[in-house]
Amino acid sequence: MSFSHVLLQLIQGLLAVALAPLVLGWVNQCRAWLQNRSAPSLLQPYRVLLKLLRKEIVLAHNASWLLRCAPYVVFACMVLAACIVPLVATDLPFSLAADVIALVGLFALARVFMALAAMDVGTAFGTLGSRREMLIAALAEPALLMVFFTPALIGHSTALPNIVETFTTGPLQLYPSMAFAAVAFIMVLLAENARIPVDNPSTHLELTMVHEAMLLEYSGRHLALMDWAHALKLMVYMAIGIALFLPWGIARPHDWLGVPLALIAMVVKLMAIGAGLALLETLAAKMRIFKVPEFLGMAFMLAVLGMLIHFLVEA
Amino acid sequence: MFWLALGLFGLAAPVERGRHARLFFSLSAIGGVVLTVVGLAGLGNWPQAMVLGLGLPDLPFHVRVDPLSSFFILLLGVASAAVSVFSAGYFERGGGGDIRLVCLQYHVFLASMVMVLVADDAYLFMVAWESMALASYFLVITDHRVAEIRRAGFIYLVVAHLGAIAILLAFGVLQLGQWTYTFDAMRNAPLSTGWGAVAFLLALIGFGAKAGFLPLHIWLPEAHPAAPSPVSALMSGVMLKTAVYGLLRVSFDLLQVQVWWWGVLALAVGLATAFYGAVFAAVQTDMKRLLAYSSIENIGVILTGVGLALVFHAYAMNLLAAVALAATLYHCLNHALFKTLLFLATGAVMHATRQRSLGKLGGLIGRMPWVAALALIGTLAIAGLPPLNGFVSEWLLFQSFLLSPGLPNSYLNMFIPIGTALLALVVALSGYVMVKFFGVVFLGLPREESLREAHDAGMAERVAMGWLAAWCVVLGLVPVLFLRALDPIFQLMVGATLRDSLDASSWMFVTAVSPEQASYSPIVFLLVIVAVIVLGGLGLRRWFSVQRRRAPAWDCGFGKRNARMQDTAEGYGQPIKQIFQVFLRLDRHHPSPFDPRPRYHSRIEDPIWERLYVPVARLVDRLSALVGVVQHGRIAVYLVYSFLTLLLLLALIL
Amino acid sequence: MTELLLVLCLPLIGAFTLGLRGDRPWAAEANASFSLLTLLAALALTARVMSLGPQVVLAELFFVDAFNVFLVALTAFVGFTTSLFSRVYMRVEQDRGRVTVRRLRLYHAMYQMFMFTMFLALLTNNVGILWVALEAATLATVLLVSLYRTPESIEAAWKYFILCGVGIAQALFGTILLYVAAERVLGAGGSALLWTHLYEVKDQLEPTVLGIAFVFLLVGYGTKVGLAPLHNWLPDAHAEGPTPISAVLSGLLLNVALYAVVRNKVLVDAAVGNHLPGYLMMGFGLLSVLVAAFFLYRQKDVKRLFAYSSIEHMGIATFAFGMGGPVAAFGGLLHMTAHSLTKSAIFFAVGHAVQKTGTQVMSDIRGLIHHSPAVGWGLMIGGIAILGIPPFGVFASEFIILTTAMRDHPWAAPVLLLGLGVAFAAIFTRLQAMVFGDTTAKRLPRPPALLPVFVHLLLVLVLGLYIPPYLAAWYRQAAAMIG
Amino acid sequence: MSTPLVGQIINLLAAVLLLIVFAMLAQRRLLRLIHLFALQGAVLTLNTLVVAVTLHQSHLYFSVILNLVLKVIVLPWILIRLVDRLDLRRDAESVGNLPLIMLVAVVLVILSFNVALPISELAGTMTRGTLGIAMASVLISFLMMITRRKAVAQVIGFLSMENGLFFAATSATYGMPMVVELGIALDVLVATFIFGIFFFQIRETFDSLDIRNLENLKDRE
Repeated sequence: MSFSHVLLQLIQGLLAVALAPLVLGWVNQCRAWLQNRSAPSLLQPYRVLLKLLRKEIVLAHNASWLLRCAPYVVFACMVLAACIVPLVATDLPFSLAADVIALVGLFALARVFMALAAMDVGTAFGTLGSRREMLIAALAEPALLMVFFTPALIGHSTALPNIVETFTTGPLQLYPSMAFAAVAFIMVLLAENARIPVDNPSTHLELTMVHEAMLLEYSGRHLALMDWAHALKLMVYMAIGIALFLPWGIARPHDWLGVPLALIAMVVKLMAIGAGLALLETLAAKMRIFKVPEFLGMAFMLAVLGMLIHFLVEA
Repeated sequence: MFWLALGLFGLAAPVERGRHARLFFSLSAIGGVVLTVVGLAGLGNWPQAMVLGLGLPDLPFHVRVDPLSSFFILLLGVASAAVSVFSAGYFERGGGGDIRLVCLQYHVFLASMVMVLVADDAYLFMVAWESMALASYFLVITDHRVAEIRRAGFIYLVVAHLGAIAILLAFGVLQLGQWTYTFDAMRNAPLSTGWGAVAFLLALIGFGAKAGFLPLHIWLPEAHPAAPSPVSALMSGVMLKTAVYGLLRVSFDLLQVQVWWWGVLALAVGLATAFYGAVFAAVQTDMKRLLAYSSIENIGVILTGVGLALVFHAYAMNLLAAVALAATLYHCLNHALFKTLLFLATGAVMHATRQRSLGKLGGLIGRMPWVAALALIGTLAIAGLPPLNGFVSEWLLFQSFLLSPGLPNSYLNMFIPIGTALLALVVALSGYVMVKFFGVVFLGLPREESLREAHDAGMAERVAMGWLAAWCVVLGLVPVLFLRALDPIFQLMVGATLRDSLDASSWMFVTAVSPEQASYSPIVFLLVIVAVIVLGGLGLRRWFSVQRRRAPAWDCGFGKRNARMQDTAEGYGQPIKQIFQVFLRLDRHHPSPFDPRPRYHSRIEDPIWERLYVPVARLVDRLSALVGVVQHGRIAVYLVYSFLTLLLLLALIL
Repeated sequence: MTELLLVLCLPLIGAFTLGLRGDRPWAAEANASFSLLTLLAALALTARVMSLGPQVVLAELFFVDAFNVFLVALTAFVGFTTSLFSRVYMRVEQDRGRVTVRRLRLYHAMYQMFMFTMFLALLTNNVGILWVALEAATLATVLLVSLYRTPESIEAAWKYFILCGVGIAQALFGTILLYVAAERVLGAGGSALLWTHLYEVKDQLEPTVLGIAFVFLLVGYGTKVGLAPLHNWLPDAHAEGPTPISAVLSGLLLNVALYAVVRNKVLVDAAVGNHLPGYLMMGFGLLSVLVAAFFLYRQKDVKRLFAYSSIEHMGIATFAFGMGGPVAAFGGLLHMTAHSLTKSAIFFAVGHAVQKTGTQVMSDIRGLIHHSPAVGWGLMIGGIAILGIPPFGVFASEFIILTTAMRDHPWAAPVLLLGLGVAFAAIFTRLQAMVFGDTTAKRLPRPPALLPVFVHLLLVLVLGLYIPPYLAAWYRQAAAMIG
Repeated sequence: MSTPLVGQIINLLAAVLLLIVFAMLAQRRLLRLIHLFALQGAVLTLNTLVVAVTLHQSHLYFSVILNLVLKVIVLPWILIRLVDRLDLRRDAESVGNLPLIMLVAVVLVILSFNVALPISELAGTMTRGTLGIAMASVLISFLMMITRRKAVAQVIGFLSMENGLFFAATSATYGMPMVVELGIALDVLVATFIFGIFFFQIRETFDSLDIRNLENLKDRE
């Protein structure tokens, strides 16, 4: 593991952390256009973060240390995730530290801390949010795992870099199974990142909110970290999607020239996916919480179908 | 060498008559530590056997320590050390029951578990096995004036005894008549596949009754809440594992050949058990019941691993079998650690609050910071979160699942992945359960006034829980070193070694079979997370210096917020109740809109109890009523019986 | 020789002395001391036999071999401990006015007489005398069953008398047939009924006759063993008689009757060749286990409960002997020993419990361990032992029997599993309720005689963990002889 | 005196015995029953005597005397005394469905003949033909015990069963060895005494000897 690798790793990590709010801003902008509202500027998320960082912190009387630690832990988890997913290049030192399953575990860690923190103060909303979040996650995880199964079968590995390798190297080959997996993945992504139709990120309407309900007790820098982590999570998910389903352009090991190209490719892909996400959110409507199991069950079915098709057609 | 520890238990047992319970418990704690060391040492070196003077004629007690048993001895040692230290404090502050008796039974319990692990012939094994059941039964009914506790104990012992008879019959199949009761003889016994299957099924039933496989689990949620917390900790943490040990011993060691469908059966039962336990744990409102169901779930996960290993081994894919086995054993140890830890935590909470119902607890993180912090580690570990130990075993298990498509059986190739999804669901649900457990007990506002003067646990308790928590962390951070230590077991059981895959990359990285396949490094996780937290924290303090203010929690302007408004355990489980209604037997009664004092109540019951056990009991009732008619009271009728018997036999013989 | 005569004569003398002087206050002690002397004589006898091997004495009238000598020792031992127990027990009954002094005289005399018949049955070399002794045993105990003169006790005694009388009559017929067959080989006269001679020619005896003879013998002696469906006298007699009598009935009489069956089975087996007698015994054994199990499930009276459990265990032993083979026979012998020790201990404990609570109805007996921990634990441990939970002797024998059954006769395993399972649940739920929970027991004027209880249980425990070599040697010889 | 004639005599006596057993089965009056029982004993004795005389079996003489004393004189005497003491002289009972019982008895006779056949073939005695009858009378006495409701009648059935057994012993073999004979006789005697005691106990507890009073101990609610 040479110095250049470490450098690459650092660059990618910082890049991801820096760009995450931008991606969020881009999605919001697209959505505003699609709903022909006048869009906020791309940098709006940064302004919000800055404002929150400057504000004082207000804590409830019975708030415990857990509430205060949670934001840091959650943020750290997301940073780590961003370091692991091959965004621009595959030979990242940290990518050895976790395959997709470990990645899921990492998200789970963040989620559990968030949910616990939400229960800390003991308001009705906090617990409501945490239990809904945990429920959605519980239902999303099997689907996510099935999504990972198909590429893992094709790439004979659960490590993202190797999967990327198998797809990028060698002749271009069409995998119908991957199409199913991709659709399923998008559905899971919507559920996991609190997007419409599962949750509405831009509402504080009590009875519908999930993710926001957990953040009600946060203020100041804690809230900032939480939001930032949330943005990071969305971006990491997108990056996973890219790595699995359209990995072309990610720099191979040891070709330093590929890195800038990879950067450009990444930006393009992220913009495309963001736009697509915004489109989906515009078309779909928020669903009742007890419709979510059906939604995720659908995702699960698609993923299983993908796997079976792989066995029947491609294997 | 392990006689030191065993002797200590054995010696501690009879001398109990004194009232120096504290001394004895700490003695046995030392014994536990010794056992830990012994177990660790025993992992490396090869089997060593010896013969005791006792036993049946021609069948003295054979004793043998091989890597497998020493692994479980290690497990027992770690857990029992903690529990003993804890009990030293717990029972002194009145755990209920006669302390001396409890002390005696407790040590008999420990000693018999050791004997189970080292037994090398069927008779000694059965003796130790049943003494274990008996001792634990007496411990369960320590507080026998309560009717439910007696009922729980009764159910427990009946199930245990039926299981024991099944195991006995399994040994009956394995032995070849003429006193060949030693395990060595059984190993070399030529056994037809059919008989092997019979033996395996009997063993599965017998050990399943003790471990709590579906549908033999019903005693578990009854007995665990009934017992004093340290006892439930031992039962759930260690005793269930002895059943796993027995199953492994029989299916991998004594039975020479495996057939693939055994593994599939075990796999199916395991997944069903795990799922069942997870769902029921999610809807419990009593913290010990919740933990009991979560034990069922974990045992299911372990059995799943055993099943996978069996399938792989049956197809002679020994390396993969080794991976599955590694996951299984690792999860055994993990569960022993964090489940014991959590049960001890509940013990501390019950001592402090005299409450067991989740509906009456809450907000204890302020009152009992130590217990809360240690319990949090246990919670994260059992929820299977990196970088703690629970995640390692789950990761390994998922890896071996992902490797299953290599099997030369296309049905399995397609079905086992779906099983993987079920496992994922279980894992996620266990996360749900644990958030509920910790959140409701320790977070939020205290739901009862009495909780305000709850006191934190004493020194002994803290030490005990700290020891377990430390193991959770260590096993989470350096799994590779530990897996290397386990390697002899794999060589012994499935004739494959994980050495090359473990040595392939540095000690920081776990790999299932090869680094290309997948790798995971908890150390990196921890380091990066800590680094980010520290840097982030410092940076924020450095550039944005803001002051912090305490204020009442935001109540949406409602103004009259109180503790009763926060979600109860019941409410927290409600979505699960809604979604998995088909699996539960719940009678709910909603208040009518005109009810002046509306009350909502719902009760969850185990459908298996209703659908399986009650009918059986009714059947026995009916049969015995039938038989009762025979005892007619009229002497003439009795004479007719013997008359007819005579004639019948005459007819038979002519 | 002398020991043997002592073993036989001491109880007889005891019977007569107590018959004459049994109404004196020292009668109970006299009873105990006679039993003690008998025990010593029996021990001497066993020592002799161990050193010199089997012997035939007194013009071939009596003989001792490995099989009956250990039963003699067992019988003498249980007889002694029971006399110790009955000393206290009957005193309390007397205080309560349930028995008069005259009846006590009868009681003691008949107790010794019963012991005599037991020893006679065990030691005699003559098939006919064996029959006579067993009939006499019935006669000796029947008046004890009706000792309290309550309607129930009289009814129980009557049933006991009639059923066993009829049954034993069948056994006599069987014996006659046996004689018929033997006479042709051994010639007329006494020698044709002597075990020692019969065993020498056992394979020359006429199969068909012996087959028929065995049916009659099995039905006859089986009635006394208490095999279903011939068992109906047993629960009544156990429940209504004085508890010491229940103890000796369960602990000794059943054993001796089974001894008679087994002796004949060996003979017939050799003659008939096919394994028919074995299968008959296995069938009876399994049936008894099942029937007893389901009866256990519906009992309300504590003594009836344990009476049925005796039926169950006799069934197991019969099954074991039916299977045959040295291992199974070993298990059977061990089971006889362990059962008679354990069951008599249980009856001692039950007796005290009943006296403490003043009722035999189990639902009224509660929380024994509060007022009298010793009795409570005695009952609990005894129950655990009899339920076949290690490390007690009953488990050891059941272990051998079950594993062998699983190996040789798998078809029987499910039946045994069902029977044992139901029996376990049935007994244990009552046991728990009686021992634990809140108490209904009262203090008693006299301290209970718990020494016998715990001595027995200790022995059973030892049997489960360590069978001394000489005992094992006995068993093995006996097993080789009958297996 | 030629053997066949003796054989005929013995068979005749055997037939008489069977007849008596049937009569007992049907007999309602208690006193008559006792008389029949005594008669049965007498025939038995006679039969034994014949065998003893013809075959000069010395020990059979002894059992002749034993029979005469015990079964013809003592037992009936005791029974009659009891009946007097319990004043049951006039006592009679209904014996269920008589034709049916008779039918069963006949079936029993056939059965026992067939069971006895193989045995009597190889029994070397000249009296072997009567073994079937002996077994039949045992089984019929059994049947009688089943059908009777009065304690005394039941006991008589029991005793006549003993007679049947004795008859079997003399017919299949020339009597059991002496010791056994003595022992059996002793047992029977004692048994009768104890039965007597029981009559009084039952009488004073239930003030009737009807054993339908003795049906309370049972395992069915």
